[in-house]
Amino acid sequence: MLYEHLLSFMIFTPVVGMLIVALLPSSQKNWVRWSSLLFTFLPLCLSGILFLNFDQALADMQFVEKTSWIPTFNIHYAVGVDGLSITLILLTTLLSFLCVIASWGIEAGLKGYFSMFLLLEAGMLGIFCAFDFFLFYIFWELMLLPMYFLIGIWGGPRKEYAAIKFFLYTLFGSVLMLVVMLAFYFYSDPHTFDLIELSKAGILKFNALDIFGISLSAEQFAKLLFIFLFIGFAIKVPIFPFHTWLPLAHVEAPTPISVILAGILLKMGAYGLLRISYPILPHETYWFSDALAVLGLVNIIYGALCAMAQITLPEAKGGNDLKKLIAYSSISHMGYVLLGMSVFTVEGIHGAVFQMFNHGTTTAMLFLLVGVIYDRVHHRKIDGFGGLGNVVPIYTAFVSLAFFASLGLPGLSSFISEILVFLGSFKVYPSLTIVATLGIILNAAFFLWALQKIFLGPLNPTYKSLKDISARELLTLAPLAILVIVLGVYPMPALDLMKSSLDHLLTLFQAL
Amino acid sequence: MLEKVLWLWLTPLATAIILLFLGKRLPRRGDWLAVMGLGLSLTLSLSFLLELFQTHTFEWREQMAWLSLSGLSISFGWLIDPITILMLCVVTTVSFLVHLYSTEYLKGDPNYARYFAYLSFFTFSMLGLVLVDNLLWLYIFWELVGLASYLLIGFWFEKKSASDAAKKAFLTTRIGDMGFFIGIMLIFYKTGGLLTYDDIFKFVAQGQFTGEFLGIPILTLAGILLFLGAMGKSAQFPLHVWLPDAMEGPTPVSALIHAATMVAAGVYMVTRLYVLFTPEAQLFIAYIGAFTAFFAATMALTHTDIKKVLAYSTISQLGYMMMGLGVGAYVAGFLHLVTHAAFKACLFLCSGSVIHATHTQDMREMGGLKSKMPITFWTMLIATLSISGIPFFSGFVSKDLLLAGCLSFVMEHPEHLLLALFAFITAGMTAFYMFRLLCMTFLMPAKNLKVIDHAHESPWAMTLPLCLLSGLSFAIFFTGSLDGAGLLQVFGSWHDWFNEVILNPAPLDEAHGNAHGPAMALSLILATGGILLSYLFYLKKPELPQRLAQNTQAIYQTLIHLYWIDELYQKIIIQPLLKLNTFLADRDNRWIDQKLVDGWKPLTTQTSKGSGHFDNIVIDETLVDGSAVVVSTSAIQLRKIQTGKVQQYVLMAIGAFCILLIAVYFL
Amino acid sequence: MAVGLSHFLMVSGLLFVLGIISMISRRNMIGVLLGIELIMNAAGLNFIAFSRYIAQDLSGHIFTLFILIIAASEAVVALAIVLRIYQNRATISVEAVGEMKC
Amino acid sequence: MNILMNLTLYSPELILILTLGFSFTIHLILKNRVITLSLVVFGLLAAALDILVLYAYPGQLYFSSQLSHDVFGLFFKLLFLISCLLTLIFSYDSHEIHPDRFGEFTLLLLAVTIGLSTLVAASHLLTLYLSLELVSITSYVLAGYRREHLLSNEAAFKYLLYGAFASGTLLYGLSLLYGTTGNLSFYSIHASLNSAYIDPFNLYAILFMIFVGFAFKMSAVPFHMWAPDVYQGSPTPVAAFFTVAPKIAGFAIFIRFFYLIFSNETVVPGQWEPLPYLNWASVLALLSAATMTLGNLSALFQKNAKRMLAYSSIAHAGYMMMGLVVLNQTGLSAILFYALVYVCMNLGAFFVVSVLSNHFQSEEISLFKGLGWHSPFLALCMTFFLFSLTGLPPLGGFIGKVYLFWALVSKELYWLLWVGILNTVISLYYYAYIVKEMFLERPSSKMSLQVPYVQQAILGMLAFALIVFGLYWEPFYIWIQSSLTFTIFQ
Repeated sequence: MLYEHLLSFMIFTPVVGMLIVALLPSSQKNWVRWSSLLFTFLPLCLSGILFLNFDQALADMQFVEKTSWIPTFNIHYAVGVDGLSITLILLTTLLSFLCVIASWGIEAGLKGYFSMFLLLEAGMLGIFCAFDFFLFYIFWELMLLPMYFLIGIWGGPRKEYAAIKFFLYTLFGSVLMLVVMLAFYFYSDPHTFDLIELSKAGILKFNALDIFGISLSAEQFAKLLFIFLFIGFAIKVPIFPFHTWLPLAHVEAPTPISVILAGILLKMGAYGLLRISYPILPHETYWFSDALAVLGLVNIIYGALCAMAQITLPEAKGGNDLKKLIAYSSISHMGYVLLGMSVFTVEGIHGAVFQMFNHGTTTAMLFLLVGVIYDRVHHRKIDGFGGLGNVVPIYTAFVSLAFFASLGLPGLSSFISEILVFLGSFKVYPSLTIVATLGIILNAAFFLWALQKIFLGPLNPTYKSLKDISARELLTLAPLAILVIVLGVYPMPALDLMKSSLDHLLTLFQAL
Repeated sequence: MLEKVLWLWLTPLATAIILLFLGKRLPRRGDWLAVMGLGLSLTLSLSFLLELFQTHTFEWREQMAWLSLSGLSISFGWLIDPITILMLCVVTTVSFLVHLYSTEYLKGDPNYARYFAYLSFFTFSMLGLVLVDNLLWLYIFWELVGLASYLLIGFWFEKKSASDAAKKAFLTTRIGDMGFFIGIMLIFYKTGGLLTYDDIFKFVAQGQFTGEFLGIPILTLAGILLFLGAMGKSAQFPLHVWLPDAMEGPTPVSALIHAATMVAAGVYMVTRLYVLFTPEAQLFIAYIGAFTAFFAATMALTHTDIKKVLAYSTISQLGYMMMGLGVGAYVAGFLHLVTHAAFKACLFLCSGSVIHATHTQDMREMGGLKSKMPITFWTMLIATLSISGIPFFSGFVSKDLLLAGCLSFVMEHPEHLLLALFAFITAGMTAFYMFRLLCMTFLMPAKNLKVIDHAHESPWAMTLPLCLLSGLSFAIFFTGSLDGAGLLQVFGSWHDWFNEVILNPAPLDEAHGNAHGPAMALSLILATGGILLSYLFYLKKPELPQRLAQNTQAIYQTLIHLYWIDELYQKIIIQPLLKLNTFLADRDNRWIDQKLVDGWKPLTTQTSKGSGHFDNIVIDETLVDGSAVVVSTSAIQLRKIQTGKVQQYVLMAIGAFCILLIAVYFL
Repeated sequence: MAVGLSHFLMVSGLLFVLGIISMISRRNMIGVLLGIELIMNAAGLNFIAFSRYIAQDLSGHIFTLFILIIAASEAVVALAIVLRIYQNRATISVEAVGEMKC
Repeated sequence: MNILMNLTLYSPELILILTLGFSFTIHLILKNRVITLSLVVFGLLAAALDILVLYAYPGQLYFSSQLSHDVFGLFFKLLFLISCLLTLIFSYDSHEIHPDRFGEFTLLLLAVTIGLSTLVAASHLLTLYLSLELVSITSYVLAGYRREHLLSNEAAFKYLLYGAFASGTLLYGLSLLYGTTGNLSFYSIHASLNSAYIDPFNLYAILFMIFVGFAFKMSAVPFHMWAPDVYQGSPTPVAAFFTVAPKIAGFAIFIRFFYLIFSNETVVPGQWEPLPYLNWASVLALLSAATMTLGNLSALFQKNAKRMLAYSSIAHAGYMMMGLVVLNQTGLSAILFYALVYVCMNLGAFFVVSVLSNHFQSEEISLFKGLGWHSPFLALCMTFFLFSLTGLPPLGGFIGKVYLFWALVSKELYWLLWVGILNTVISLYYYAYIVKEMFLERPSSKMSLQVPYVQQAILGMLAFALIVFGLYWEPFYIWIQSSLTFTIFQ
């Protein structure tokens, strides 16, 4: 029973939790907190069981549950897990659990907050488990609503703008995805939403047709669909021209939500590309790979430069915000993922998926850390600190660890993934990769600069008696720190999980 | 064997971790733990050295799987051969002595335990760098020593200059590291996924490493790229700017990291990967090295900060080593690394001792310390003699070999005369500025009595390392005989193997022998000249330098300002970069965000109007500007057809009806 | 000249157009209502004519009867509404009702 | 066919007529709203039950082929009954409906419902016209129900004038159709259209004239202009009813009329083709695009919630018209499904406005500010309605749109799909704006909204229905697919 429906249990436990939390009296704040903790802990345990029972040698979906849902439309409730998704599932359950701990201090609208949070977790887990496109889409959107409220209600001063922007952007992306979904269904024979069925050769056959008076051949139409799908996912990643929602949303969201946003939501775009675009439209993916590589490069460099500008720009011009710096650095780091994905080499793709995981852990740490300091001093101005290193040594140590992990210091997990990405992409795009390595320097530059501004130099007397990290905060940070270090020294536990599936994915491209 | 290696290597890591977490609770904050740990490492490395002396050959390797994907496997492996053993000894010796020295030097510092943790961590990383057998791991430890250097330079981070220096060091070396990394990628790509030294060497030896990129043979390119890493780490021109600034760190750190070990990692790397460097790449190395040697020496001439002078001297000496490697005298280059480690560490520690006593780094404040600090003076004198290349001292042995190598190379390729010119002039300058330093610090009459008054000899924990290191500055330890053959024998087996794999073994030995005599003579003359000159300038006629400076104001200012290189970098790299950032971020906010992509901005502002945040002007402006114009303007315009007059509605309906009809008619 | 279908149709078309014109041009509500009546009667005329000439049965006539009934009831409701407007605004100008717009 | 059978097949309407008369009389006598309401509710439920019973009867024509009995009509009749029932419950304590005149109100509303029910069953031009006028004329009165209220007067007058114009044009078109074919029954007209050649332009002219009448009911551009003003001026529950029932009836009669008269069923089951020389699908596509775009754009910056929802309902008409463009079973069942969902979400949204309007005597959007903090349940329901209107999963509106889009994809009409998608995105903005006001803003003052439990329950049920439609719509879709059978005259 448990093993057969493991994934369903995992996805729907938070939903049950949401209902329970919603029914608790709002005066019992601690009950709400503890039950939320429980209902994020249970999925964590379930994902642990999943991890232990996961067969690394299999490339296909495991723990599959597939039952007919809407027979007239051939929609299935189909969930399963493979090497591509398992790391992200683990990341999701872990971060959700940690974020509940990090949300302990929230007072206003506690019940609503945790209900939304649990719904969000269910949505995220659903996305990573679903392999029916329709189900995937439902979860994809399901996650949007709680996110909107979480940013919009519990966010910072410009929360409304941030929330609506996030919402509009993502909705725009997802309606494009909807078109592609319907087109896949229509052009597949037999009609199906099953991603695995769709990826089989010969199922999808496109026709030539006219759109707006422009006649498209079948191949061009497939490319058009790919681009639609790509934009849908690109907005989530976010890829360069579609990124402007991100700094704002990250900055305005409350800390735990920023963590989820950066740690998990950004991965969904890349995951979607790998799960849907790659296997189903391999030729189009291949056709697009040059552009993807360039976009990856742009993300890397552009994100890094914008992050650096956070240090140089005064506050009035929208700079000087630590959280924004981290947000932009996320853009830069997701660039590595894109770069790795754009080359169909073993190193590249493993690097990309591993980078997704690593970015999840490091950036989660970063946002949690910003939250820690924000809780104490109620601002995030990079200029507003100075010399905290001796006042809050443990905090400093964690920040340094997170910063160094983000800038790809060897021995920490991001390094492995970045190096894999580079080794992979160098084979295909040597010159481009060389330019991309600039990103490493730029990343180092702004992270170190920020580190210096905040922790080094003469002590700002205002913060003479700043409190160091509390036990609860330590609890949220330590697991991530351990992951960062352990996987940095020995990455195989994570890479082993994804190996078979990614190799299988690559076989699709070997003939191209 | 593996256990021994692991003990040797991981003990410093273990102590680092223990000190980091528990340091504050241990008695004496755990410094003894660090010292003892290093002692263990030192003992083990010395035992390897002993074994090496007995057997003359030593080779041990061990590999374990680390990262394996289908079609790609990167292993972690150790490789111990004579060169490794020597490096191990250098690192552990200096590190041990520096640990010991630091127990006094940093006494009472609030972050005493952390200091030792960093120091041990550095030692661990440096040992790792030396021990590993593959390029990727070399890069990993390469970066980790960089991190340790960052942490230690910025140890007194409350000083802004220190934190600036730390950042600068990390970033500057990282620029070089990018070259290194690209080189690794290139090799990885060309060899089809090989990263282990041996595999790559074999691949190269089989002549498979071919191809061109932009007209440059790939192998040369790879060599130059790898060397870029060495340029960063070993502070070669033009990436040398970080090293003088790095003197902001505690002096023992400067001795360990920025004189003896880490900065020599570049030299080690080039030596280790010597097979990969084609003659063209070697020439590049030689020129960079020679120029750096000369260039840094000139800057050392005028500086008055005792540590900075030593820093420039370090850069200069590293340039020497590089030049040696470039001209094919790799044994000499590497030997110079070893001897330099000893005397330069000694010099730094001496300067540390002086600073500890006088609380200043400005040599103009010092003088007359000889009587106050005799041990420091004598040890420093020995080290200075050694670096100046005076016979019977270690510096003489290695430098002589280097210069001979250079000379023989130039004799063979006269078009590269510049190399020899740089090398020999530098030799003279080295002697001059080192003695200048010695004179200004110890021998000249005291200038600032306050400084002198409370100066005193340092305690034993500081002087003992001085004595040991100055002892190691005697030639005897490196040669066994005066011609330096003793150590060369150690290299024997390695040497032969080297010659086998190098495609065109440079038949240096013979030419080397010929060049030996003239080189020795010339260098001795120059060194003596330099010493005498400094004697003249600083003891005989102390007003001379002043006058000279005034007469050659242009040169003097250039030197004082270090050729304005920092300013240049600021102007051409950093400022444009910052401008670009600002521009992009602004663009991100303004253009893309508000105008291009953010079609929704006007909508949002429009609604915010309700909440009273934005006034009409803002809305109008954004409405007119953004691409959202399409949506929001048309929205507002479209609404106007709803006039409220029902008869107009009907009229419009009739109009639309007619239009439809006409449209259909013409279809 | 015999009166044929086309004549009926012309008259009805004319009535329809006149009805529309009076509907959209009169400022007085009663005038507008008259326009409505014209339109309906135009259609009624059509029905009768078609019934006579095309269908050759009584269905069109019956339809016209119903149209008359509807027209009457519509007029009742319309007058009631106009009356209400007059009571509230003391005017029956069409211009008076135009508050809701955009 | 005997008279008894005719009456049986017309029994739901008869029940409504009886209810109408009885309840009005009782109200005149007793002046007790509770009793009147319960009587009407009872009558409506009985009618609904009757409809369920009628499902057992095979499709046939009755009343001398004036009306047709088929599941298609029954489906819509059920929707109208539900709309009417809910509207009545919410108008019970609406401040806009004077208690003393509640009897009149029920009378009018029931009359409209009867008209609508007859309309969707009409298979003869005369019934079509009569029932349409029954709906229209009573609607004018309903719109002007608040006699003393200026806007209500205005709404009534505008409705009347525009309605008269539309039905006049329709009538003229019907007369021409009659003249062209010599018949009044749909089936005969179809037969004669198929047998004889008619100049397509003439046919187009006739078609458009008739279309004016239907488009007026559907509030499709360019015949939509009355809608915002009328909806805004009418009492809120009435507006809720107007945006739902007549609009859907417009679609229903459009489908029946055009499919029975202007198209042929092809060999592929569930697939129709327009008459060979008519290509009104592309015209409809244009109008559909125009309708939704105009509706959404106009709704963007509205301050009045009712007016905003009015425009949004125009946009939704545009969405549903996408289904009309696609001439097959897929497109039509998409419309029907959307209609089903639309009833729930649009009524729900209007009812929430109505509840607020009862409390504040106004319908400004700013009243929603902080609703989520003092009346979470109301706000939550509203959120469901609004997000469903936007078309977000897992709510019914999403599935409705998916079916509409799917219909377009299956016809490869990508440009229209593209328009639909852009509109969806635009519409999010104003829907989410209300959500933002409800949750993201804090209430300006402490207050509590008292909402009767019945109304709460209804709102909750509507919201729940939307979730059901969004998560397990299979049975409903099957029901709808089977509802797409028209009686074919032999």
